Amino acid sequence: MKEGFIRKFHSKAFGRSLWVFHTNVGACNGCDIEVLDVLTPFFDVERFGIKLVGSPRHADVLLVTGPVTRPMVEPLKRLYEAVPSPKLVVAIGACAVGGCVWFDTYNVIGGVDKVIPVDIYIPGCPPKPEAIIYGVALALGLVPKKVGPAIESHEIPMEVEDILKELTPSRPVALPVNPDGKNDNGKQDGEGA
Amino acid sequence: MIASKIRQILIGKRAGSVTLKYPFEPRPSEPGYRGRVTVDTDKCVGCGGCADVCPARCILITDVSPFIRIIRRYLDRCIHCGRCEEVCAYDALHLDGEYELATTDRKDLFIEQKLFMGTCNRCGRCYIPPTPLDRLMVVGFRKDEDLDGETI
Amino acid sequence: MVQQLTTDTILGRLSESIPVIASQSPTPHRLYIEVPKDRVKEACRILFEDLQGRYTITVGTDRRPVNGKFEVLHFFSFDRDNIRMAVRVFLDPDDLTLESITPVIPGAGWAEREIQDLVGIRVIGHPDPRPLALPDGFPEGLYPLRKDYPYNYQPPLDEGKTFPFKEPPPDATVVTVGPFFPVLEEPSQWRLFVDGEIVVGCDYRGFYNHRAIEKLGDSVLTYNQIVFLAERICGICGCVHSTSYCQAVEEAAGIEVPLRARVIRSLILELERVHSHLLWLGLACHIVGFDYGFMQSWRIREPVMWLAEYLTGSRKHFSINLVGGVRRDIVPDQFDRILSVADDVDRQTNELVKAIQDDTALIARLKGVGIFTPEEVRLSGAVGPTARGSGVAIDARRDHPYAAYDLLQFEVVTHDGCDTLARTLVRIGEIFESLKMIRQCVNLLKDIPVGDLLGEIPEEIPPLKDGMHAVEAPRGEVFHYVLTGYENRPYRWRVRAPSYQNIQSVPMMFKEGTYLADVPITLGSVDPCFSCTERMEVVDQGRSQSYTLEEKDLLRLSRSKYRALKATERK
Amino acid sequence: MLIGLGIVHIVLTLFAGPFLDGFTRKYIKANLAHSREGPLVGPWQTFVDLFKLLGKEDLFTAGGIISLQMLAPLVALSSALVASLMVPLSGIAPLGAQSDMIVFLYTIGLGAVAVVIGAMATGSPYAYAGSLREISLYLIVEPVLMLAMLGAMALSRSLHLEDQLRWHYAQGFSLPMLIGAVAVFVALQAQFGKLPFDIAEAEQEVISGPFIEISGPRLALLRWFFLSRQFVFAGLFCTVFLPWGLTAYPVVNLLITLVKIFVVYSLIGLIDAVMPRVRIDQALRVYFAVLIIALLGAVLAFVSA
Amino acid sequence: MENGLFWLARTEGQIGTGLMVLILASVLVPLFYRRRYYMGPIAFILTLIGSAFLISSGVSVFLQGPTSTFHLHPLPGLTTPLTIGVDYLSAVFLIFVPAVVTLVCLYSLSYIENYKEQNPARLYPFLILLPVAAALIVIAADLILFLIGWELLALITYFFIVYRKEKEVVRAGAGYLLVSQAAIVCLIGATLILYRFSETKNLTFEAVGQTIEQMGLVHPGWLHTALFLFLIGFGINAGIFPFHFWLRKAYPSAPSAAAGALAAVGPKVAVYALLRLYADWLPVSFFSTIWGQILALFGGLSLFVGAFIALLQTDAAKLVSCYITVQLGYIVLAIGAGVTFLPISPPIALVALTAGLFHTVNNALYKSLLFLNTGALFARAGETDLAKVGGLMRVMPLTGLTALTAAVAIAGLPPVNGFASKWMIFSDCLMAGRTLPLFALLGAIALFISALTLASFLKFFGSAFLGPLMPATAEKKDLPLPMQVPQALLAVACVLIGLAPAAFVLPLYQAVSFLLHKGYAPSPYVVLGDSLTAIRLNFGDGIVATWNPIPFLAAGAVTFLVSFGLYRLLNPSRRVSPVWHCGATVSPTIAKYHTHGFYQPFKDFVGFRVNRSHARSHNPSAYASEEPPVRPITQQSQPDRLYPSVIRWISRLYRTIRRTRNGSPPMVWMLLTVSVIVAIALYSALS
Repeated sequence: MKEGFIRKFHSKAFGRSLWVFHTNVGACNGCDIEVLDVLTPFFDVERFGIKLVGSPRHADVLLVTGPVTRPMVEPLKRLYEAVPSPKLVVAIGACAVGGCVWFDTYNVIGGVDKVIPVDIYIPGCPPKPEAIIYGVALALGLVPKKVGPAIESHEIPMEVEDILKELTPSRPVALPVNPDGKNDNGKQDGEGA
Repeated sequence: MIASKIRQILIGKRAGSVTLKYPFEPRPSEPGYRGRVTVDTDKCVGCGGCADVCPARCILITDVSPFIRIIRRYLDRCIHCGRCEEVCAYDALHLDGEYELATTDRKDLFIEQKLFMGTCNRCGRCYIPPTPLDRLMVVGFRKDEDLDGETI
Repeated sequence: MVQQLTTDTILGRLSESIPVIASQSPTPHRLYIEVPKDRVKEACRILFEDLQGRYTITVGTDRRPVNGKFEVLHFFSFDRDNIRMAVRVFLDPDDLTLESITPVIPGAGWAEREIQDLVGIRVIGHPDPRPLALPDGFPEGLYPLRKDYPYNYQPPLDEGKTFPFKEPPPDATVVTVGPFFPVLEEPSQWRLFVDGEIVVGCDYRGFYNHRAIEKLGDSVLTYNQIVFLAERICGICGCVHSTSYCQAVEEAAGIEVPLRARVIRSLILELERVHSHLLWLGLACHIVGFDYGFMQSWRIREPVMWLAEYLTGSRKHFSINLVGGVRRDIVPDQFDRILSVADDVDRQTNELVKAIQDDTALIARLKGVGIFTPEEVRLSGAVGPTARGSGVAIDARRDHPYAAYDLLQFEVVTHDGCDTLARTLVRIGEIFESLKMIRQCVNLLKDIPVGDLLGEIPEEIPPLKDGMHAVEAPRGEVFHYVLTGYENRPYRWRVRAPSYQNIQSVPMMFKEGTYLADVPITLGSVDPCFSCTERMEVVDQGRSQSYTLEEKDLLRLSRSKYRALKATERK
Repeated sequence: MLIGLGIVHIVLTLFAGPFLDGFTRKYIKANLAHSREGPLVGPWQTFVDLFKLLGKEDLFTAGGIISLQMLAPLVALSSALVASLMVPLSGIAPLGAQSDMIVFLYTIGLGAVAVVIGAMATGSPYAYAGSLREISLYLIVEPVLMLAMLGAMALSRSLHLEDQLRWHYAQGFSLPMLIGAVAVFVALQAQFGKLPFDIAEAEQEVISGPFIEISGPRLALLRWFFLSRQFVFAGLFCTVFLPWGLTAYPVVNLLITLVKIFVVYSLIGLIDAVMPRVRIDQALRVYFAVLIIALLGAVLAFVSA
Repeated sequence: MENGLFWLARTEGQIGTGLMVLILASVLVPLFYRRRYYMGPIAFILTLIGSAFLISSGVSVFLQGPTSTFHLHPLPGLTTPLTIGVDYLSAVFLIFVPAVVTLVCLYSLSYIENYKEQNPARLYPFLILLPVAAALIVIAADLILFLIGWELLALITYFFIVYRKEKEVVRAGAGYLLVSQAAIVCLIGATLILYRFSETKNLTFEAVGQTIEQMGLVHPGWLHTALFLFLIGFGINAGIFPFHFWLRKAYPSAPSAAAGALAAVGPKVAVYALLRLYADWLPVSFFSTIWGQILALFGGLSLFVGAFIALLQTDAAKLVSCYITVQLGYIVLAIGAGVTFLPISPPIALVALTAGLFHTVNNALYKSLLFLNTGALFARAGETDLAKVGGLMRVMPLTGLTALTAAVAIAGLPPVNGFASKWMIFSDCLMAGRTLPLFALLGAIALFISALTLASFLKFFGSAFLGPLMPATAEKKDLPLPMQVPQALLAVACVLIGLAPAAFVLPLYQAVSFLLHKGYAPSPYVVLGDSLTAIRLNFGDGIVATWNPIPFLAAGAVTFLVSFGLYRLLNPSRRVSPVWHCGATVSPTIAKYHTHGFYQPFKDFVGFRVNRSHARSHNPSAYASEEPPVRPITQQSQPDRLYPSVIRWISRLYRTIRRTRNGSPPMVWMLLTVSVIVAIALYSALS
């Protein structure tokens, strides 16, 4: 009885009080200011019991902004270890989700999920404070998820199908069309989406 | 000191609670806000103009064969600058005011299009026959660059 | 004092004692002088001490594909006479050494360490030649700035090497204000040597969010793509970087920007200054524990963000600039909203400042903290409110007018308190000045006909042209240097954010008797933006030929689209 | 009867502390000063925080001494609860007959020492900096409380808190007691750890001082210790220094004292909402002045006794 | 003499045999200087036997009542016989002094190994002689034997200090010798004055009492000079305010074990002397109020000065020696209050004297325990400087626990014995303050200083035992058993006395009231309450202050269970993770919080140092390389910065005195002869 009842009651309490630790692992502090903006009177996340704390030991949610630059990989891993166990990681901004404009330069690892497991992704550069609140509400289970993958493909006439069969060798002859000179058949680093 | 404290409390009191009831009531973004990227796949001809101009390089175009072109848009890296919308000659791309894009899985922010590229019999450039009927009739090759890199 | 300067009086003064090899002066406000390698320190000393020039930045470039040499440029600016100049030196690849100018100009400490790290030019006589920008354990001999270094190669780091921090004084405790600190918005590591509560020394290891922006900017992106990259150097002052970059390219390519675009640029810049200073006021109060000030100043600031979203389509990264002009027009029925927001912010800020001004508890935390004398401003090359707080009246808007600032009437707010309180008052004064300027811009826009927003872009931007330009960001003067290149890509692009000089001056502010509790507020008073400081530059002609089926047509197609840009408001 | 009163005291301290803290956080700090909504669950927010912390994982620091880290919060909370048993909230204190003013002062001191030793056991330099600031402040603030109670002792000829309360109620208004009350009220701001003097756990300077390495249930206990210590100090102030409105029935006295405590909490919450944090040396100077006032009160009490 | 066995049953017999065994042991032990291994255990066994006899004699005094004084053969050329008398007060000292010294002897069995280059034969004999000297002083019933005891004690202390043959240790020893001989000279001077003015030319304590009574009427001037000389003599030995400076140099240079034994004997026996002087000999009259207030003032000042000097120390041994002055300040304050109120209101006086005596016993226990802990630091970390030592609790957990108990005891926190005695002193002073406001002020100072003691010993415990473990001491193993057992026993003794204070206070009250055999002494059960554990002070108008540990601990246990229940409510999982340095990795030597930085804002505030000129602003990397050297901070903050003018004058005087002796024996003997000549001249002038 003790386990079931109190633990269930505790998970409800967990929903009502989330202590947040915000870290910037290389961002341009656009998203950091939006994270701080979320605490200010107009958006006031203290309604959900969300409070910014100073030490990772007190944190439940890790708000990570910025593409993980190489010097920040070790500190981020240490930070992830320093947070007590029922914890959430929220990646905020295009940098944290995918690595933004500099996802593949020599000093940037790319998205945060290459270093620590991420639970919620909030894209946008920077995401509006409302978008961040929406992400947190999604974590709290208050709102449904609105986006989904879209795979579109035109139907191909039959005769072109069979022409294709003997034409395409085992490995498709692909010619890079995107400007950054990346040969698509060579793995697009980090893009195994 | 006491006077300034009282004045501060009055400012706080007069402003009253300004908090918006956001997650419980919808809050539309300002008109002209560049939010989610939506692709109208019927209008898109696969010309690659958006891929050329995207600063975040998150639109990748692959020609699997002379007939099939795959356009992959990694919108998790998109910086919502709106350049692709401006450059798209066929108005296939639009950034609407939708900003609630939080997801639990990164694959939700990925759009892949697979286009059948018929060829224009006059200039040989590829285009997609507008109606399904036209597509049925079109047969033919589009002469790509030969493999030593010399363009047509 | 120094008499009225022009480009040729400077050239004359220099050539008296130094054999000047070559000099160009494309416009009366620009001067490039080439000097032999061993006289560089002498030249810089004359410019810095005799002619009272202000040191701006040092740029190292690998010009081997062009003329087989390395090039180093020391930039100086004479604010009183609206002149910017550069001392150019060519070094041949086998003997890559240069005499350091840091003993003469302390502000050049970081710039020279950066060249040493990334271009591989060994600087002799530098007081503190530790690595600056690259991650610990970066392999020796590999210099990302070189041509042969691909932009996305990540060499393996050896774990053993750590950053060589300074030794603390014998009986002081070391407190690491490490990468993750609740007060610093960005990661940077300060090691404070503390005796109990008194700070007796500090050491800085920064460049954690060094995202190799410029290396990206040159090898992959075209001119117009870099505008959006430049904007994302700093989250708060994004538009400043993109405007400064566009103006540098326009100056190099000789593009003439229409008046309406210039006025819109000034208006958006001033809007950004208002929201940045209100943000800083809130953050400073938060650092001092005064959460009331944090909440109220950000409550006042929120309408400014909504206005920006309404005008430009995004709260922070406005993406309003393109090389040659602006993308969106500000149409007459948007004017009344601008004016009403400006009046609201003006009234509420006045009210809040009057309430905070004589709050003795807050004043006690700001007064006499982080003393920074005018002499130290000159030595460290600090800019912006940090300099104006110590009575040094330098402001790029007035000294080197750009965009529409020559048409606007405003006065530069200075304060000679030399401490955090003075810097706070300067920033608050600047908020009111910016609001006045926004109203003047709206009036200007009323009587300028709605017309073309983009200047005439030449078919091919001439290669190897120098372009340097600066914009007064909320934190100080942002400086961009562009060397145009081939294939619609810049050959060399260097960004110097104001925090680059201001952060170097923070250790000077820890005077005797500074308390540990004063460190965050002193650091905050400089309003550091570490992400601006740590972009990265490279030029790479890039043999990775990008081939599109009909690249030329695409370009022509999209360029016609430029012209057909819909000036009217979006639906 | 005393056992029952003891249980009431412990339950009251454990539950009134967080409730009053939640109340000031929502209605005074959020709604009044920061003009924002504040927690939806209202005054119960502190409870929810504490309850959530109880369920979290408990992290011990590898570099420190595990046993002391484990014991510190437990000893701290128990010392605060024992101190609450000595305060005559309803005119009679469960441990009133067995202890006096000096025992009360030292029990509170025991709590502070437990926190400091627990913080130092973790070995983090921030924990050292935070706990040393707390001790430095304790060295200046504790004499203020002691001198004010000295005055009360001189007047009522006994060290027992109950006798002091009864004497003041009987004698009514007296100048030394008023001076003592003013000094203790200013000292309350530091003993509460509320903003102008929350130097020990300043988040921006020493990353929440002694709390930095403590997580999960031990953090809940430590937070509960500070909350119940606040309630005990407020209780002491309201009973010994504002003794008016006592009646014969203990239950009525208890309610009156709770109302007085509520008023004191909201006053201190208001000061906390609009004040910036003061540096440690400025705090010492402020409290030296308050010390002089308390000394004046004590001397006056001795002269007039 | 009756036959052997019956002789042993009586107190005199036990004392005699005890002393005989110890003296024989001190002669026997050095014979084993060749075989070091056997010397330790033999010395310990003999000390144990001797002390057992002394302790049993003390206990039998409490059972059979005080012995009558009996005379030994007078020394040649002296008319007064050497008399011995053991009453309750001396019994108290006879019980705890030998016990502590035995434990220290057990401790030094393995502690001596740390001093490889010295032969233990130079330590054990004096360690064995220490209880003999103390017993001699305590059982003496006439001034001559009394002075012989003091001389023996001074010599033993000197030989303890110069155990290590380093240069500055010898100079410290010479310094101590000079100071102790000055004390002896004062005592001799006072005895001569009393001898001169006593009709019966007899120096037994009863005769001294009568002479003092007569002198009070006839020659008050000479009486006050004699009392003043006595005060200086005992003050120097006790180490209270004006004479405290030698303590900080002498005790730290002695080996910690020896210093522990000394701390439990030297100053405590001086307290016995003060009690004997002011409570026993001085008749209860107007004089006792004057001298009581002087004593209380000296106590208060030594409290204040000792605590502030200790605040600046970063060395463990120096810190603990500074606190001898502070603890003696408490005792002398209590005795002063007692003596002052003897004529005014006996209950307050007797409670004060009992509090002083009780604090003496407690202090002896935890002070020696602290010195033993400092010894443990020296044994494992090689030095006692707190700045270079850290995290030792992980290496030696039991010593850490005992150090924590000692720190809590000296700071006076509730459950432990320090609190009981301090509580009695404070409540007595505050209650006494209502008639004489001076004592209220001194009580307030005492309360504040006890908070300062708490701060200093948190510094001691926090720096040495907590915090990151220094790599040098990381792989050391725990202390050997003979070092751990005495520390554990002393700690357990402290806690036991703390739990049942009344059981220990009642006999002390009886001892003190016996001193006033002339005056009226209210029954202990009225003044102190009747229960075995609770103390309820009642100075005539109702119970004024109460300290009852049992309900306090019961409530503590209940609340501890409540909080443990809360902790286990949702049985949290546990994990150990590294210290959080804001994401960076920092080596422990750097991460240790430097001891000099402890309470720095408080020290600055108290030291009126507003502009700290010695810390230079850090010039940035860009500046030229000539970086001015930053003087190490510890050198600048000398204690004399606290009240500059007075201390500078005293230290200048001290330096001139120090120049007079350069540690060579002829200089010392020359000084001794001069002092003897002065004494004889004084005698002849007076007679």
